[in-house]
Amino acid sequence: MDKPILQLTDIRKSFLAVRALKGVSFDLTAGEVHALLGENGAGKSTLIKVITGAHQPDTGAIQVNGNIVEKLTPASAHKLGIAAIYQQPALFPDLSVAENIALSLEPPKTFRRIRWNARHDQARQLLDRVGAKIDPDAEVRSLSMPEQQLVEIAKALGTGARILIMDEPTASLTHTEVQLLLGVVRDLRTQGVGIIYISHRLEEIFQIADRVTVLRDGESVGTNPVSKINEASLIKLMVGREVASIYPPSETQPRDVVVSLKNLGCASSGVRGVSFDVRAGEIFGLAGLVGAGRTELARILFGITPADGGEISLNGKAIQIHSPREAVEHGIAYVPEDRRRHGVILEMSIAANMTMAIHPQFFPGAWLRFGKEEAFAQTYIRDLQIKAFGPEAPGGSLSGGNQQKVALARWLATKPKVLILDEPTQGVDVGAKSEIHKIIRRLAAQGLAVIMISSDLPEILGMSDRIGVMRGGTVTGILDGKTADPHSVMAAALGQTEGINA
Amino acid sequence: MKKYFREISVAIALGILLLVMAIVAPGFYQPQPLLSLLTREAPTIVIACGMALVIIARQIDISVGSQFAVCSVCAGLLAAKGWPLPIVFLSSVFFGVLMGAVNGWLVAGLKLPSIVVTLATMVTLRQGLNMARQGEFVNLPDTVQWFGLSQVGGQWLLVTASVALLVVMAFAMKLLSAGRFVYAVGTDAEASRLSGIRPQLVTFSTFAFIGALTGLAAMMNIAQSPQVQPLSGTGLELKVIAAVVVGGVAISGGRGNLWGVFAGLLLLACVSPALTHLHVEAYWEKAIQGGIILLAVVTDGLRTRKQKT
Amino acid sequence: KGGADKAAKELGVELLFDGPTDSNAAKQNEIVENWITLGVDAIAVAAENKEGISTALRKAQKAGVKVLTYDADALPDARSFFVNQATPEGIGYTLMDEAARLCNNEGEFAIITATLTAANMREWQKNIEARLKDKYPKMKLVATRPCDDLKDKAQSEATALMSANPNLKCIMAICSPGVPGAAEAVKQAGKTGKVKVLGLGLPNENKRYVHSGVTDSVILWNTEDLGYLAVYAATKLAKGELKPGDKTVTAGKLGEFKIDGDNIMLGKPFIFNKDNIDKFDF
Amino acid sequence: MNTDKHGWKRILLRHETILLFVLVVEWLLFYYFGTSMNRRGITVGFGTMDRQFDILRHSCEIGLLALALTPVILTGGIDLSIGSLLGLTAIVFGKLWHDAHLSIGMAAVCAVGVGALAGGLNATLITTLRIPALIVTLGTYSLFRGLAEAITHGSVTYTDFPASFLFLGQERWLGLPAQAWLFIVVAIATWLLVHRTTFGRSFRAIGFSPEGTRYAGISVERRLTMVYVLAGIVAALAAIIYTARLGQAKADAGTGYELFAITAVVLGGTSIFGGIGSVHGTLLGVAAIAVLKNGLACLPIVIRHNSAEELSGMMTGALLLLALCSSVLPKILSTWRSRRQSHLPQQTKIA
Ligand SMILES: Nc1ncnc2c1ncn2[C@@H]1O[C@H](COP(=O)(O)OP(=O)(O)OP(=O)(O)O)[C@@H](O)[C@H]1O
Ligand SMILES: Nc1ncnc2c1ncn2[C@@H]1O[C@H](COP(=O)(O)OP(=O)(O)OP(=O)(O)O)[C@@H](O)[C@H]1O
Ligand SMILES: [Mg+2]
Ligand SMILES: [Mg+2]
Repeated sequence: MDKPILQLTDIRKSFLAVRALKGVSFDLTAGEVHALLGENGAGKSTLIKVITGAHQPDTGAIQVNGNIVEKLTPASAHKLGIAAIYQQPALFPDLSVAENIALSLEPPKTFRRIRWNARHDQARQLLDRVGAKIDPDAEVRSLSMPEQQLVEIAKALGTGARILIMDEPTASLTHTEVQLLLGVVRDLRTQGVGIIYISHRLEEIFQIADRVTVLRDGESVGTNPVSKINEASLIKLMVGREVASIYPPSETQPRDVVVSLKNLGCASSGVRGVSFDVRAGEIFGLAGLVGAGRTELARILFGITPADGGEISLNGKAIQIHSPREAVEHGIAYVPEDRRRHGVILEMSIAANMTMAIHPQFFPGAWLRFGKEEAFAQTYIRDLQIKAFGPEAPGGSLSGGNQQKVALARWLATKPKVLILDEPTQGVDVGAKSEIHKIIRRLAAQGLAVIMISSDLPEILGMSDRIGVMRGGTVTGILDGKTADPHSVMAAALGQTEGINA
Repeated sequence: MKKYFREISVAIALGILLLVMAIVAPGFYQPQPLLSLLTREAPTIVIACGMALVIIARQIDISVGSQFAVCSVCAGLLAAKGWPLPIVFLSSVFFGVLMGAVNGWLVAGLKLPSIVVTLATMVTLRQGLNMARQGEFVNLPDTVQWFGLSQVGGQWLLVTASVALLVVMAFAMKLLSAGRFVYAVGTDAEASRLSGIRPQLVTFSTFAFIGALTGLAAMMNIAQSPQVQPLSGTGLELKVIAAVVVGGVAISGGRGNLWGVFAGLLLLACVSPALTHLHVEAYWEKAIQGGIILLAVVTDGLRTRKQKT
Repeated sequence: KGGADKAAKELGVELLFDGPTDSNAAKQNEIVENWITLGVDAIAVAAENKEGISTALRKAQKAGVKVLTYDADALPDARSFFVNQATPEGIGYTLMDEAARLCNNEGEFAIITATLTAANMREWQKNIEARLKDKYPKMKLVATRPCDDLKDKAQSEATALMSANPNLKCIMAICSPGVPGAAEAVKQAGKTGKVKVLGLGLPNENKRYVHSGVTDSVILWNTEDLGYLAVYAATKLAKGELKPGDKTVTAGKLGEFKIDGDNIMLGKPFIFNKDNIDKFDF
Repeated sequence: MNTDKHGWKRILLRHETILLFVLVVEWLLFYYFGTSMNRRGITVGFGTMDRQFDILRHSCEIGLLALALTPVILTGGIDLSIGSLLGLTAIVFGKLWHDAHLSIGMAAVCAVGVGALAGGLNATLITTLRIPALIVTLGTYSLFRGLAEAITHGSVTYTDFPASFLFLGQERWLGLPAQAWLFIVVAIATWLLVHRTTFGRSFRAIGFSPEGTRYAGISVERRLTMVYVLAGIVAALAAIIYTARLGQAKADAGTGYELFAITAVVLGGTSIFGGIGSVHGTLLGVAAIAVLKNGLACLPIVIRHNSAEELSGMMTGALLLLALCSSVLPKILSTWRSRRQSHLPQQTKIA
């Protein structure tokens, strides 16, 4: 093979207590598609951000075209011909599509005249290339998630980069859009562009990648040509053990219906006509592709975006939920998806985080009792095996998995009847993940109705008693957890078959 | 159309005010007083352009009033010493840039909150000036007034210069990359860093720029009368911020444009003389100004709320 | 201030002089209270605010400090003497008389004040209005506008006043930045001579307008003498040479002044105009 | 052992501790340079008890406003209108007493009610319309002052309050200036509210992350309303003691106080972004400013140059900048240090 156009040696990077990268080496040659694979939180996005200069590595060397790059910034990376599509779109919601695209295409010359017509045409062309039907003059704010993703892709294509990084570009795209995109990638490869491609969809990797590097817990566990590896061995590399026995088995028999939704909807969040029941002691999994509306549904149940149609009943009684406070009073708990923004308050101590949802019960008369709180926190730290240097440690000093446990503890403290978990193990390392699974099982056994949203298919399949699959803001199928297989879930999620009922 | 809702509604409010004046008190429309009114507002327009930039970049500068006074007095003293006008002019701008750069360094370099930084520099500069001058006026040589032009010529010069600056800046914000950088940084500093913009440099520049404009405005002010009062510019920051906000620039950054600022500024500037013409007692003025500001932000709030639900 | 310094030098006393840059009663109180604890022997105050300052002054008297007021009086029980150069009547009447003289006793005029809340200006204005009612039935006060002690704002306000009231014959500014501000507005409006400007102010700030005929008269109690007299009286008061009930007091080179009750009379406010303004430099 | 040492170091490096140290140094300097003997052999100047009481008396109103602002800023908000509100409530109080012939007590209760209403107006606009507090209170800053001027036509001053009321502002009670007791009570109440109740906890949480707090089932709207209404009430209390101290109620009462109050709060270590801060820090901030201002006025050089007012203003501004810089200094130092460390191994590798 030819000389690598990009070479990383022994890159390390930590965020506070989290060691995201523990010495990763990686290389990319011109005209190849190098896939990067790993579980959630393995460090893929962090590695990408090191390459684009968004993060400064703690140690390690970066070489581009054989030259060592000392201090890489997004601007200098841009000059070196590195472009990236980030996992979270880095777009400006107040600016138009054409403008967003132009901002990264035009060299950052300060006093340059902007040719709006040219920009418009250029945006039009690029969007056509990825097959997106988007008005270049629309404000990005008004676009849907997949549309924003397409804009990101168009933006990266336009730079004419020699090194193109794509971090889960297809996560929210439909099948045809994905095929179109893969075509574009092949095109670029023949033009000699080096592409780093991240995806959780293994079939895509086999379709287009030349080599694949697997990351696990911030370390590289091997680079292999795709031709010499199969799906099973890839998964084994990712997870570090056989996949089979990691989910604790279900032991309980579901009891009475706790919560029941009838035709629930909320126009502003795009959820409509959702109906299902969840029983005490049951884990109800919610599957679907990103953007299917699962989080939105949870937010309706929790009163953040109150429902404007349909009915929620709890233990047979119809209830209205207008705010999170009311939801909490009804015994509904929600462990949100975005841990760092919603789940825990990073600057506050673990103990304070844990008691936040139970202020009125725990502190009668609103008086804080620090001793009681600390003892309380200690019990949860012990019960959930949270690794922290004490109840006073700020939430931000913990690793993702432990933060998740703190968020969980907060809601367990409310003694809820219904527990909604949104991506409970996203970005959580393997050890903590199975601990969280055990905790969830135990809670269900204690008689909670658990709704578990997850994009991790094995997790859904392994944990759920029943699985609801969502697509386009509504439930398209409810499957039995014991009989469901990846194929049937994906089929429902992609909308290929309708109304499979358990 | 929807995109410019705010600008248009301010313009309509201004239109209504002007219409009411045309019907009720046509005496409002006399060329000379109107020209004088615009001339008096010329420095404010210039500073408002800078303030709009700073606020679009999601910062704020409440020290402009003090900067304005410092520039005025320093330039006045130099002029009184007999320095040639162009040099006085440049040094006024230079002092402004200097003060703006200090603010900018503290905000962008040290990442300190701009509202507190500029609060501190506002107090320090103002009190320093008071200490140095003890309220004494600076008397200027006659050559300074109207930059040596005739009065009407000078007035036209100041008005056209300030409006021209506003127009140029409004187009620059739309047509120059630099303008778009400001919007991008104000919308999302992290995202703009990822697209290769240097947010800190942009922030610093907006502060230095507003300083320069303040220096320019100070010159435009001292050209209007033969004396400089060290107290001048007191309360100017609130006036300018109010105009910018009424004109539809979002205090949370990234949104708004200079046309709206222009309309907002004219609206607020017209209120006081309009009340004089309507023979409303002066003690209502502050309450009415406050009411206009609140009305503007409330309609905005109601509108965004409606959009959300 | 100049006069006060001169007197202090002659008498060999130490003089503290302080005043808030902006007119503010609360600040003045703090200054007086500060002086009390500094242990001064006598305090001479130009009251920013009658009731407000009186509290502090009574406290001073209790602490054995001799108190007199000048320029603007406090409540009578809060001080021993008031150096009365110009009572509010004096100022108000003089201003009104002067305005009437300039307008030939008829026509519209407007007032520019510092802030609507400034107490001494309120007092003057009350007297202006009283005089207006009594003596000048053909004159009309059309508006009172505040300028926040800012010359620039006074200029804007004067411009608006002139265009809103086309028959305006005179602008009376009762705060010192207001006079040059109004004058500049009149000059720019090209109404020099048509709209008369008068007001309270300092000669140096107004010379060029008086010379060019924009401003007609600037009225001021002779501050130099006022300060001189105040310091003399205060010193004598502290030394016990001046007691309540005295009928006269001598103040160095200025000679003897009459005492009317507890008012030490300096005489009428001084009117500067084209003829005499160059003789003063302050 | 190890953690103990760590704890000590933390306390020593705490903003409040440093500020306390600054305050003590400041005080001692003024005591030394600002005290003297006058001709009659009486100690005068900064070092007298009277002086200290004056400082206390003069700081009460701004101190109250600063206390009211502390919870507001802890939630990440700001209230520019409290100075104007002080003026408005002073007028309402004076007018009700003078013109409506209410008793002092009733008038005070009504004034506090108006303060609460005004705070409620701020809160409603901020929470229901989601308008930034800075903008809302910029509007009400003009509005409240304007109303005060409109009610009085700018010129009416309410005076001749009964001596029993003036006692509150001008006399001593149990050895301290009477209004200081009110200040102390409010200070203790605020301290307890912020540091010892779940309310204070949620203010901080809102300051750190309003969304996160909402997701914890806490009603952010209610907490914010509480904070702004309390600020309004405390502003009204400040208006009452202001009136009692000066013996008059006038529309310009409290002009510019909001800036002093904000300065004191920020100087006291409360982050303008919310979440971080303390009531005792605010009290130290108020004290530091008051001592600086009064102390400078006792220094002979300053007196001779007649610039105590300006100089203290300038130094307060400078102190504020210094406090801000000191808060980021450790961060800058540590990133600088870590950058150096991270560069070293990299270079050796290349070599
Ligand atoms: N800014 C940050 N601050 C603190 N921790 C972070 C930050 N960014 C990432 N991390 C942590 O670093 C680890 C690696 O995260 P990264 O986003 O690189 O994973 P990933 O492999 O891209 O996962 P995914 O498949 O979910 O995108 C995670 O534990 C994450 O919580
Ligand atoms: N605040 C919002 N305003 C408008 N649309 C939104 C908003 N948040 C999400 N959406 C849109 O609603 C749809 C559902 O998003 P949601 O986050 O509920 O998906 P999800 O199935 O939970 O996916 P994820 O796997 O990310 O949790 C998406 O199309 C998204 O673009
Ligand atoms: Mg990632
Ligand atoms: Mg989701």
